[in-house]
Amino acid sequence: MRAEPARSGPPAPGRFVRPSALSFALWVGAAALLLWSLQTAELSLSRLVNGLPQMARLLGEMMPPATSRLENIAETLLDTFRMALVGTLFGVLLSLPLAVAAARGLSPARPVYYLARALITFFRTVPDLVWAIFFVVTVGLGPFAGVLTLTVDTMGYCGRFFAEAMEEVDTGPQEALRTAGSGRAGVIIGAVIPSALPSMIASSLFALEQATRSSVILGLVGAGGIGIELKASMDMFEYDQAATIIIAIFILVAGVERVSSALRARLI
Amino acid sequence: MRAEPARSGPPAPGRFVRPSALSFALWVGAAALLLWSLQTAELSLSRLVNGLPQMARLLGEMMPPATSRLENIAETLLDTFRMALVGTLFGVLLSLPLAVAAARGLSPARPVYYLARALITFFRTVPDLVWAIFFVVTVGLGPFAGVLTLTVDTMGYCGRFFAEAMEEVDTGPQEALRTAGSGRAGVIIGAVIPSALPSMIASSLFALEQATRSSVILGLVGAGGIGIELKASMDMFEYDQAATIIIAIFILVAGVERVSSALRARLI
Amino acid sequence: MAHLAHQPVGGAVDAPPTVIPLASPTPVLAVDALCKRFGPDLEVLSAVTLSVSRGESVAVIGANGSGKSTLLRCCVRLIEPSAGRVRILDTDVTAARRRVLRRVRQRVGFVFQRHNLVPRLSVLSNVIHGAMGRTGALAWHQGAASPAMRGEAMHCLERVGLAELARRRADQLSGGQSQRVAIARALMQRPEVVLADEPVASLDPSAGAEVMDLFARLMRDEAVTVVFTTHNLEHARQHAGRVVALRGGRVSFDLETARVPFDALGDLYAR
Amino acid sequence: MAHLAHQPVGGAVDAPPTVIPLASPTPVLAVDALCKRFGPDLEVLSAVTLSVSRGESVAVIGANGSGKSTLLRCCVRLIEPSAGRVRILDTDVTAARRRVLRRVRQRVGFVFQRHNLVPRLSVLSNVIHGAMGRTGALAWHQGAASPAMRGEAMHCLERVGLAELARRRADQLSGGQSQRVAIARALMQRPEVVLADEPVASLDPSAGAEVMDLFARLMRDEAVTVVFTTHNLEHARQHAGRVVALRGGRVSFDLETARVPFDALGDLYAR
Amino acid sequence: AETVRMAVTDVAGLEQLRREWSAFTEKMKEYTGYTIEFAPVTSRTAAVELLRSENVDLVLTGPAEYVVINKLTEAKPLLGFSRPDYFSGIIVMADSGITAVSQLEGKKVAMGDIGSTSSHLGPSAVLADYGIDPTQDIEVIHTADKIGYESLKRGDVAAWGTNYMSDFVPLRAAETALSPGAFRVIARGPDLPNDIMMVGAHVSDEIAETIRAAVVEHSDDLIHAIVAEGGEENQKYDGMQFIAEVKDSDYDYIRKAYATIGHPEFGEFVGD
Ligand SMILES: Nc1ncnc2c1ncn2[C@@H]1O[C@H](COP(=O)(O)OP(=O)(O)OP(=O)(O)O)[C@@H](O)[C@H]1O
Ligand SMILES: Nc1ncnc2c1ncn2[C@@H]1O[C@H](COP(=O)(O)OP(=O)(O)OP(=O)(O)O)[C@@H](O)[C@H]1O
Ligand SMILES: [Mg+2]
Ligand SMILES: [Mg+2]
Repeated sequence: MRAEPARSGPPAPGRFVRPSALSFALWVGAAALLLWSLQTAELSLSRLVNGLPQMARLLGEMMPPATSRLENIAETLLDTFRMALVGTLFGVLLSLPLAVAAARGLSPARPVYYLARALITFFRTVPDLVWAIFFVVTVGLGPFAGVLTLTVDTMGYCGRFFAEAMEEVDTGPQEALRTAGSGRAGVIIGAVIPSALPSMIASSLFALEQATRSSVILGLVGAGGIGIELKASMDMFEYDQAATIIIAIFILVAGVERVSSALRARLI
Repeated sequence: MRAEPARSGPPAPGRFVRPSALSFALWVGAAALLLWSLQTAELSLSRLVNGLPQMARLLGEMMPPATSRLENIAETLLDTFRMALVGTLFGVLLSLPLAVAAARGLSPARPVYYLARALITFFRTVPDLVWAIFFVVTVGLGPFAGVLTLTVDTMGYCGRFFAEAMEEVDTGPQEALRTAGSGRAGVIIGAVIPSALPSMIASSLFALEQATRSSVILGLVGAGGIGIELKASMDMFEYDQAATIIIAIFILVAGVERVSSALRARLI
Repeated sequence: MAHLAHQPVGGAVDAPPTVIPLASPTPVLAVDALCKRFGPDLEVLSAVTLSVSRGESVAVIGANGSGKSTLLRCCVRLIEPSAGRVRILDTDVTAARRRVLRRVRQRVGFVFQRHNLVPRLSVLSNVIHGAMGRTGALAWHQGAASPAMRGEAMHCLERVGLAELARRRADQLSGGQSQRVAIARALMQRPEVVLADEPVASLDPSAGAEVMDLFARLMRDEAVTVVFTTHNLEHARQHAGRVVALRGGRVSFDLETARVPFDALGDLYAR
Repeated sequence: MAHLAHQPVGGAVDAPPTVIPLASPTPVLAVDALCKRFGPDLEVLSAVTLSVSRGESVAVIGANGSGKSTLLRCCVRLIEPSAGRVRILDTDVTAARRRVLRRVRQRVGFVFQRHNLVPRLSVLSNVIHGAMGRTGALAWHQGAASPAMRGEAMHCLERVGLAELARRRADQLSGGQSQRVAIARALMQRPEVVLADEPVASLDPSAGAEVMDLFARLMRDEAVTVVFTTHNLEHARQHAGRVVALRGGRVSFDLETARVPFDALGDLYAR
Repeated sequence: AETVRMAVTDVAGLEQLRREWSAFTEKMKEYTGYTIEFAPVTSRTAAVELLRSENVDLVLTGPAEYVVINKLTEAKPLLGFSRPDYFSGIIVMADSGITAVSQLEGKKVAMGDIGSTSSHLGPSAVLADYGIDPTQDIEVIHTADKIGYESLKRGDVAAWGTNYMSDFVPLRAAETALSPGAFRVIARGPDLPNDIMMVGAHVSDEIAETIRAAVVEHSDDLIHAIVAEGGEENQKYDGMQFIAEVKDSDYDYIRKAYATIGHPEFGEFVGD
């Protein structure tokens, strides 16, 4: 670069926009809450470092992973994955209209927006156990109840993230379609979804992965699943067995993630 | 519109790009897996519909929500939220560099990318219970162990979604900064993060919300929390009490979501 | 004639006959006292009044930031005007409910300054999007469109000279190619009015001339009304019947092309 | 002279002295047999050879899709060339490792056809980004930059006539304003070479002339080398010392401006 | 003063204590001079590891956990904590035609969490006593109490093995559609061994003795702190009692149950 004498123009505007009194108060409040929270957390680096040998011991007990029931585990994992697949599929399909209703700018009306948002939040807030109870009394024990629970879970997650992905996309193409006289459906399918697709794929496959991992629910409704196997291993202190199951899940999850990544890479 | 006789140009290209043999095989395989999975799910609409009265009965048991311990619940919820806040904060801060390493196009090298991805997946795959045990033997009972568990949870989630948000943003501004001779750090802080920010805020506040909801973890490490209250209510069959707790969590979660939405609306 | 640039002249609906002989009694596009403010102290359009008759061709000129794009966008309510009225094709756009607005927009082809193609879809799909107003959401993708629509879209692409790129993803086009796809999409609407925001800014001279000729043919053969903004005064001179000049959000002049002082527009563009 | 448009003439490094007298022995920018293919059967640049000396001003012209943007982007390796070499300021860009590449890029101001501003940051922050190469990541936001840098950025903005918009968010600019911010950002780099891709396409006539004058002043006063693409032949004629014409990814001609047959370029733009 | 860290795992009947334990710890401080840091830990795995890593000194836990902790750590029993009517039952619907445990063969039976004393080990031991191998002859579904109960009513499971007093009775009492006579208990086990307070191997005998002495001496006071402070609703836990001496062999029933559910490593009788 040349050592050009830096000439200066007219005075630059202020470094920061002066916040309004309200937002200033909000920021201060947030900072105070944070500080107060940090206190309760009883953070201590020395405790963390001193405890590391204990962690190593525990890790040692997980090694080497038990290989005795490998086949069994693989089979259970596949079963779990299949149920997760169905639950997620339904969840994703149902999330699409819900997300449209919950996306600012796409939602047909203000009340619909708030209703859809509340519904999605509700799906997420009610714990899995409660959903599991609901669905067991409704459809009885078995995979169906598990699938329904996973569906609701997925809707609570995908509904929200689909909506946010749709809110975030560039509005240019949407404007173009709207000015061409297209209706809401056309704008969504023609401009919003193609743009939001990579993000939506990521969310969907995350939901699938999540459903597989959190499959303890399936156990609750009597549909078996890898989750209950893992829990049993931990409860019975068979750490090496647990390690094997975790590794198996890891491989599956990493696989799903690679699929997600490959699909997205094609699109981005 | 005018009834203009539609004139036709040269022949249009094929409706669909012919898939390669490999991707055709993959699609067929995926479809087969899906069909097979649908079978095991034992779906039955009639069972669902017939069971609805049962669900209504159960819902009745939750009504009206108990108000006796409202104050207590609010306090516990606030405590939980504060721990969640700290855990999420650390998780988000640690996720940032991890996400950069795990973002295609920003990661310094291929092996780093795979390593970071694997680490993030690992954080997510190892169940909360295992993390909780690890940390509780390392730092002892109490909020600190809970915060560490939540931190790892958040990293497993935010690490991934930050990375994907960074991958998805428009590359134009990044190119501009790179051609201006900026290094990786400059490109990330100057172009990538400002563009990915709405999505990152959504992910972070979702992680916060998730940490509050899934605070059963805190119970695992003896740090109390609303999760354990809810579990106790359910275990004691105090469904009206459980309903109150769920509603309280709902209000908090909806609040966090409104904050997320407001922050994002300012940015988008 | 440089004074013209300073004092708004004619074209206002309240005193049109003296200055511009309107071709038909009911204008295709009538903008009346349109104002647009972004925030409290940023008035981008101030009482813009304008009237365009069927088959007319109007060039809107003005310095960067003078409000040309904002004016066009307000006309189809992509931007909600702060005050004033817009009528297009006998419909009060500013007061229109959603369904009515949709019907008007369908008849107005809009070419965006930034093109606004859907980046991940093919060029052909993007062009077919223009038909969405009349055929519904099925036109979202070339694979789902009817053969007739696909043929028509290819015809539109051919008119802008891009038929051979039909299959290309829209984000892999050069600047000029993407602009021409945007024009083809507007043609696909079978528009009665075309509002084009710098439609030839990225085009090479010959492609630019072709597009301007295309607009001229549309006007002549199909009585399409064309309002376009441009920084190319040569285009304004050759292809517009009338020139509207904006300066700081106000109509600086509104004259038949023959009477525009093209050599003395310094004031219009002065900062 | 229309035949010129058909057969590549001169400018190739292997036979330069006969056609173009190079001003200095080591060219500032030397492109040698550059090829770029997108996919197996889409060759966008075919053996482009070009050499630009210090203080020269070169206009690159050509039809839409002829490869102008691709050429400029290959020069700074925003696009990885398929074959051939590029040297800028004595550095082999095509072979450069990351650190070296960064150092070269720092010295080259690039103006993008699509402007490529960071939409959510202020105009001033976007301009300050130009300084990132020399001052590091701190220049990411105007609030973090040093007073000197902020002053310099305001100066750059003033040069393109936008000082009063320093605070505006970049996505709230008009087309021409955003283009001028992109130019200011390139100036902020204190560049030795400017590669500008249609830098005045969205500018009004007077702003366009000002920017071209600005480039001329940079060349004269600071020996900055400017390569710009344009569809405005008038600009090429007035402001370029040399004109390089691309046709279908090949150099159609490479001539001193005085010898360019501006009135017979039909073939260059023919489809 | 010394601080004693105490973890409480999932001891049925102590929920109120978990919510509001300040009364109990204050009393303990008063009687022992030790500050008791008191924390409920929902996972027994965590509790065991806490003891092993010397992060807690005392664990108050159930019989199943005791057997495990006793096996995996050097921790010693300190005090017993007896509760009335603590036993498991196998419950079927009265109109199901099932009257004997043997009829359950090949059917589904709902139980609670794996390793839970009263809703997994207890029922399994009962079944085994009647000649049904819970790992082979029936399909066990581990689920939440409420789900087990509802599934039983729906007929999705043939029987439900659970804690009779604290799980089944409250649910039956809240039942509106069915009368109590709609259910039938086809088998019940013996009263299960006491809940137990264990002391880690790293804790000095002095501390352990001080605590034991205080608890034994002020037994009524402490129970009052647990039960009465919880309010009206908690009176049903009245009748708890601290037991000063704990015999390890009391827990052999649980050990046998572990063997029954396929975990013989916890089934070996200590001393055999
Ligand atoms: N969303 C917005 N918020 C604030 N100001 C805006 C916004 N959009 C446009 N403006 C301002 O309004 C003015 C007019 O913009 P407009 O895009 O209409 O200009 P234009 O005449 O089309 O200019 P150009 O020739 O550069 O395209 C400009 O000064 C611009 O900065
Ligand atoms: N990523 C890509 N993939 C495939 N083809 C591309 C890609 N980018 C550009 N092209 C094609 O390369 C050719 C040259 O593009 P380029 O952008 O260099 O043209 P240009 O000369 O700058 O045109 P314009 O004047 O329209 O800006 C065009 O035909 C374009 O469609
Ligand atoms: Mg404009
Ligand atoms: Mg270009």
